[in-house]
Amino acid sequence: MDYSQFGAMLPELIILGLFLIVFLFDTFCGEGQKKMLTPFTTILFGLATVAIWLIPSSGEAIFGGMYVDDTACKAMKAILNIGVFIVFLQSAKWTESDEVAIRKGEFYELILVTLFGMYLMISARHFLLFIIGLESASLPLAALVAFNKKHYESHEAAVKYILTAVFSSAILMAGLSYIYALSGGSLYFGDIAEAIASGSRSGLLIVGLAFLIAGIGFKLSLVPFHLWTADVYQGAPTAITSYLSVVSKGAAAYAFFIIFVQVFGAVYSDLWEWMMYAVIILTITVGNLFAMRQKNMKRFMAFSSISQAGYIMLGVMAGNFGLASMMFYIFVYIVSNLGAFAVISAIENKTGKLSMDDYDGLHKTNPWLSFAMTLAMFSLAGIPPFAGFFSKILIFTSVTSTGSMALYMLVLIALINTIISLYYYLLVVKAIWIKPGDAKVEAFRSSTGERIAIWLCVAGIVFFGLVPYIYDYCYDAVKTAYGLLI
Amino acid sequence: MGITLPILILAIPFTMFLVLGIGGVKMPRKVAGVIGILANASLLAICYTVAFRYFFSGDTQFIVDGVRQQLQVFDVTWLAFTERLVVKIGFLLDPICAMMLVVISTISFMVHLYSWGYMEHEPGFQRYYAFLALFTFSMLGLVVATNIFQMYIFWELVGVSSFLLIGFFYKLPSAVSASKKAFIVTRFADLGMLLGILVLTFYFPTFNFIDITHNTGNVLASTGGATFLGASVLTWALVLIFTGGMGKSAMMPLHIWLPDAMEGPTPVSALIHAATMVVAGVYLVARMFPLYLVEEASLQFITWVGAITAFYAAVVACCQIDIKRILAFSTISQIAFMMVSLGVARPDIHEGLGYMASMFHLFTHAMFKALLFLGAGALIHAVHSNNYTAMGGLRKYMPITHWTFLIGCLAIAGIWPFSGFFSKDEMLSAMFSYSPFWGYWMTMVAGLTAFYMFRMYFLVFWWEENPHYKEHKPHDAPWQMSVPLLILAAVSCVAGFIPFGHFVTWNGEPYDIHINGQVAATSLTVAIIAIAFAGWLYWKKNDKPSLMRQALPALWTAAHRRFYWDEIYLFVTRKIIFGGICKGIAWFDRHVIDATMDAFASMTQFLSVKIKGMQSGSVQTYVVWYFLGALVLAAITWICIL
Amino acid sequence: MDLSMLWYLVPSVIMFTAGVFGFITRRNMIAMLISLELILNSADLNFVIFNRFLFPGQMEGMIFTLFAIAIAAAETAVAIAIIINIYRSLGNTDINSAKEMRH
Amino acid sequence: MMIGLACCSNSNMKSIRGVMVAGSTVLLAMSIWLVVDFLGLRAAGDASEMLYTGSWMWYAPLNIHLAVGVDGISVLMLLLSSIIVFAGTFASWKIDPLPKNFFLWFCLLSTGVFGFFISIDMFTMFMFYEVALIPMYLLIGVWGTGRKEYSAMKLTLMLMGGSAFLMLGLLGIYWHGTPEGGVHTWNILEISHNASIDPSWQYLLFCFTFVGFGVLGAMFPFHTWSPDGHACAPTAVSMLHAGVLMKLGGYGCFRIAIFLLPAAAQELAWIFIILTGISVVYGAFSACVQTDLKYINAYSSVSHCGMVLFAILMLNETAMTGGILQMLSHGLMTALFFALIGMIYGRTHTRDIREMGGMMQIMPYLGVCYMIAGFASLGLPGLSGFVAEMTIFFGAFEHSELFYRIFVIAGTSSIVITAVYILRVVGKVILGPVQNDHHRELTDASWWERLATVSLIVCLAGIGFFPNWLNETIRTSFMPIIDALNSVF
Repeated sequence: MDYSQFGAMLPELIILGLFLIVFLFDTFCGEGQKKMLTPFTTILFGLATVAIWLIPSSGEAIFGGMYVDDTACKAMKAILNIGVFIVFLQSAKWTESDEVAIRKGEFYELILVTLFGMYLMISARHFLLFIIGLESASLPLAALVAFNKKHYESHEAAVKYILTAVFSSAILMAGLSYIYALSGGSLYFGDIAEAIASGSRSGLLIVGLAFLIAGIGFKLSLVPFHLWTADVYQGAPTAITSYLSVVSKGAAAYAFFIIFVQVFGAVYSDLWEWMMYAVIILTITVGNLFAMRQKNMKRFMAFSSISQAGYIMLGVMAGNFGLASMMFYIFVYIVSNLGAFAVISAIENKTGKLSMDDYDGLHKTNPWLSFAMTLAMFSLAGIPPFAGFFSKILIFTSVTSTGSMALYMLVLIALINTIISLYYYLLVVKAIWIKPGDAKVEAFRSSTGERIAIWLCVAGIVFFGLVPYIYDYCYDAVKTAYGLLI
Repeated sequence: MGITLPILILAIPFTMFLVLGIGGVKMPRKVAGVIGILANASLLAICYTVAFRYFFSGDTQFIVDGVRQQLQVFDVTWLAFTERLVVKIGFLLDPICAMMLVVISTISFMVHLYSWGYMEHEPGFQRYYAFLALFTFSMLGLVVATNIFQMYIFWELVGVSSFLLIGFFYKLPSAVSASKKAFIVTRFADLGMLLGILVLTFYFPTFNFIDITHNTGNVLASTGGATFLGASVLTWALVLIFTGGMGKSAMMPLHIWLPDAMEGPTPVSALIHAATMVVAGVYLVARMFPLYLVEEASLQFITWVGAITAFYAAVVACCQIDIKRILAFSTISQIAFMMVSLGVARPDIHEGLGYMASMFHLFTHAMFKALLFLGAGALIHAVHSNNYTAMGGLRKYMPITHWTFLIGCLAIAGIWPFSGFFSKDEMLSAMFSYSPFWGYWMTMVAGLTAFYMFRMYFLVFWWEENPHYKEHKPHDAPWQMSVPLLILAAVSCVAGFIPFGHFVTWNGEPYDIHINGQVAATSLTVAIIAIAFAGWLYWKKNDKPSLMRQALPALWTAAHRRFYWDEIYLFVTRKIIFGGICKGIAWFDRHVIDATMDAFASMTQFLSVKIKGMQSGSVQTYVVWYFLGALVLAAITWICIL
Repeated sequence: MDLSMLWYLVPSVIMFTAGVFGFITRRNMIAMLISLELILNSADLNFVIFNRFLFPGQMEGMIFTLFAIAIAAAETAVAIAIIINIYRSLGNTDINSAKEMRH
Repeated sequence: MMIGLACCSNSNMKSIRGVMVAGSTVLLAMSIWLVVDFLGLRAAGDASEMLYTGSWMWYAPLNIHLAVGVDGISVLMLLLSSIIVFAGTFASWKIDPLPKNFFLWFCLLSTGVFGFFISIDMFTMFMFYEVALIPMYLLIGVWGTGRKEYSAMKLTLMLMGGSAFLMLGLLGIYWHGTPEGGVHTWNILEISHNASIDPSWQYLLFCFTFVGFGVLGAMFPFHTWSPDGHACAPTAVSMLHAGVLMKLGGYGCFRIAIFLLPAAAQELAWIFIILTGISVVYGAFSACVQTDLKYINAYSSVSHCGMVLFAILMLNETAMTGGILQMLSHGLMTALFFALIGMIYGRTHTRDIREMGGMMQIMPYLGVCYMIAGFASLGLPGLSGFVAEMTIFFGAFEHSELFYRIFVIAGTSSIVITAVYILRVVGKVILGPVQNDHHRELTDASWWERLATVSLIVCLAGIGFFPNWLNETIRTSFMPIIDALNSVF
């Protein structure tokens, strides 16, 4: 075999290289340069992001089709990179805090490894590769969740995470084994797709599909596979929470789409459409219902992210057109959610306050943070002229494109749910702007990294709805990769 | 004729309204008064010119071989609903219009002059004149209306100006409530009128009076014999339109606002609630008379309403204490008189004598009723009370008022040679020739009229002197107030000799009027008996009245309380509409509809609390959910698919 | 005598259910981890069986199984590490004591 | 288009009053200029459906354009909005706290309104619609009075609920609006030309869109947000909301629901006629027993806006024209009402009519203005309300079926009830003896308040005296819709 094939997986190589550099730097640099690590990594990663965004995708399938790097995958990776970059920025302050400072190298390395795993998930066209990617994306996260040694919550979150994660991967593999039974002996996506298309609708297949949904739905935290989410988000360090809530979700969503549309597309309408139908409705609704009551901001964001995942999954119901909208939605979701998390972590790093009640009258002391938070909330709630509005409408449009009445009803339910979500997002706005009384958070100046992160997110929220650049990018990527959409 | 004068007729009062209304606050009251009076003088001149030209010039555009023409001097589009339903503002000149121009401008001028003395010391003098101007404008616009919609527009405007003038003393709650009552009752009647117009134009889409009254046949045809709840739609339309008239002219059962309207300044009562606005209903019917002729039933309705009202009002007037109220009820009954005589007018009975007669009475009544009101104003001005109990034996103190008032009473009682005699005689003869029953009925009413007028007259001017004249001595009013009295008295004396039939008839063809001796004799005797009876009772202070009162206490109180109409209305509005419907709906809104909306919210909250057990915090329950979820998903699909 | 595929699948199913049951019922985290291993292994077993009986010509299932075993090992390692952390801070490995965050 | 730019620049302004005043004045001037120019073009014989049309591709894959254009109706609506923004700026002269943010959100709100009226692309229309909705939450929540948090939340959520249905309806129209193989479009005109939505879908979509807009039009039973919302909102916001925002509902109803779905409109109008007919009478009756000035006015708004939808649903030219006239008249009138109530409240610090009285003696100017507004509201000739209501009644009564005519009669009865509750307030608060002695030293209107009120009164009287040019402008603009309706049968 010729090793030139590796050249085709350039994004992975870049991340891997970055990982090595950071690792070596972290290992061999003296105490003096330690503090350089954060800006060093962040800047390098920023460059990597730009690079991945710019370099054209090879578009070829290598290792006998185990791995492809088509335009869509690359676009997705680029979007994820942006997320990670913002996470790095906003966590810069936190990594300097004395309990983390010594171990911050590990933080970056683990994040990079998981990112690498996600790349594999995205590009995998063979279940073995996919599983490897999935696991390498989820196992290091357990370590990251446990990163706050001093905090008990961190440990509890970690144990909850690891146990459920292993359970779900076990279920996933069990499901895979059933699929394998029907696959005609191959684990390549393409072969399985043919086998399924020609094969019969056996109970084995159904159970296999259900387990697959469960297995990947775990990472997307779809209801009822979501229960770990809230606890883990609450316990994990805020940087990790934001990472979990956006980046790993995005990757999983993309992989989910690839697997179900490309592999099981043949049995969409008669088998898993209805499974997803139920799951999506449950996800959106239950997520909203839980979010209504939350007082702890991180937990609140956890449930909101659950219902957002439901909206993301709408894209799965709409074919390739849905994929484009879904990628755009993920991008917007990344900027909005990270914007919110940037504010939360800024306040937490400064004052350690996490309860929504602490945000009362925030605008009196920190007008800019309040402004950013408000925009983020509006965008998450899908209110024009912010990006969230456009992403929501685009995904709804794509879902209704098939014109089946059932999907119209699905959209209607989703729309009605937006009312509930608007309610609890407005609760935050209310706390910030309307609640009487003096501010509980004193005025402070947030660190450079956080400020840059917030600015990036606000810019994304404001501009990338009004300017359709990103959407066109995703659309073209998907179009060149998988052909005509509408 | 040129359009200058007609336009001026509308323009002058409106400009006055704007000038006095906006600039009035700044200008001293003298200036405002002078401006108002001068403007009205010019208005008077113009109106007379127009009227006299119409009647006497003999110009072919006014009269063609003896038949008086209807002439649209101008007619400009104001608002186009559809191609055929176009609202225009115009000036229709015909006999009744010309007559009304004379009446309105005369009385208005008198009142302006009178008010200068009467209202001199009231605050808001300028505002008062502005409102008077507004009223004059609207009333003129009403009478010159070329189409029913223009009439409706100005109908509303007179309503609002009457509202403003009744509520002139806006600090008094009584005045405010009276004005509200007046506006709302008439508004309710106007709703009827609007509906009538809607129905009429739905079948025969035009507003123009001339089109309507000259093509009555087509109107009837256009309805195609459609009926609604038993009556033909045309009858409905006409009766509904007449409802508007009932409201303005205070026919039963919509009369209740007029007595309270006496809360307004007395000159206003003279102008609006005696002479001009309240006869708008009569004018409306007269205006559309040819159409009413088509529907016998509608005329019947008018007759009945008029007759009942006339009697009711006369009876009530006998038992009032407040002299303005007495006059108000007498106004109601007199207008009812006109209504009846319109109702009994038929072309085949003396060429529609009733029509001419009612217009004649409208004219004379305007004069002597204005006279009476202004006289009453003078009295009130002198003794600062509305009740005859505060008066008595005033003839020595205020001679001018006394004599003019007497003339007014004689006129309204229908004593020869005063104007009332002639007009009333025409009306009665019309009624007799239509049906003796109505004839006798209305004669009786005429007798009652004579009685209550002279009851008031004697109680005010004879009876016995009120003790507190000692401390402050009543005296005649200043010249601004006396002059109008004298003028009007003079008119009331001579107006009867006008050959009215030459001017105003239902179809424009003039004819001579002749006294029907038998009718005249009857009514005259009845009147004289009534007056004598009144004199016997009230000439000198005695206890006969109180004895009578004790004889029939129930009747007296009932009549005194106007047979409890107000109470009934209060019950309906307060209890049923406000307490029942409105409160009910408001309650429904808050506790049913709004509650449902809130229920959605609280339901969601409730759910979110209910399902919180799912998030128990223990990994194993999580996994149970997880696993069962996957299995259930699979199971359901399996059951559904295979 | 040669056994049909069913005879091999039965133990794997038993392992699977036993694993799930154990994971749900046992209170000790280590025990839970062991039951997890059972589930994983049953999945691996499936792969092998299907590969052996259905697609004798190919090796995909076998190879997948090898990787899966490695992954399972890694998972166990991480899990053990975290459980040790918990043990440090709680003094026991009872899953019920890790219920701080809820609702 | 110019207006759009104008208010965009406006919305970025920092809120030194001067800037704000300048902005709104420029806005007013521009819209007046626009109206004049528009009439000029029409007079010059430019008979195209929309003028000043422009279209820029936005989201190419979905064929979403930023398409703008105006016809007679939208021009008038723009004029109305700019007048009210102008008056509202003066009415909220002394807003605090955070005047900057207030005016910022206020401008965002007006941006939404203007954008809505000028856009002829369903997507942008919907976007501006929501842009106009959301600032309400903060405006009421932060600067409001009373149970502001509850009311703001309720208002926002109910309106969002409405727009949820609306969104679905629009999506349906988008996907079914073009014949097979055609490129899907959001452009209203193109869709109406295609006229390819099959009836079975039209019925569903009509219900969705009409309910969606109806919620904003305060249609029974979706009106309950309006009393609380108006009662708690600050003056300028009540003005803009009742004056303009509620009109978006009516505007959308005919511009989208009826124009694009004529068959369904013909079939299903009766359902909504019943609902709106109810809300006309219902609102009037429940206004009779309220004791809070703003509640009274809010319920009367329910009644009047019900009248608007009622007229539009009659689907004949005259009635629809009347509906638009009613929009204009009610917009100005209710804005005037809220401005006055705000001024009175600012002085007396109560809105309870039982605690007020004899304002005429204390602040004659405001008293007179209030009476004028009242007369406009109860339809006095010479003011705009009369024109609008009469056009509606006569137009609606043209309807060929007795059923509808009966409803018209029910509707007409509202003019009496209106008189009742208006006079109730006027008699209690404005006239009569002074209720509360330390109201005596209160001052009359200041110059900016006079400016705000006069500008509105002049417009009211203007429409009342010379209605016909408006009438013509609107009538001609309805032609396409009428044609669409006739083309069905």
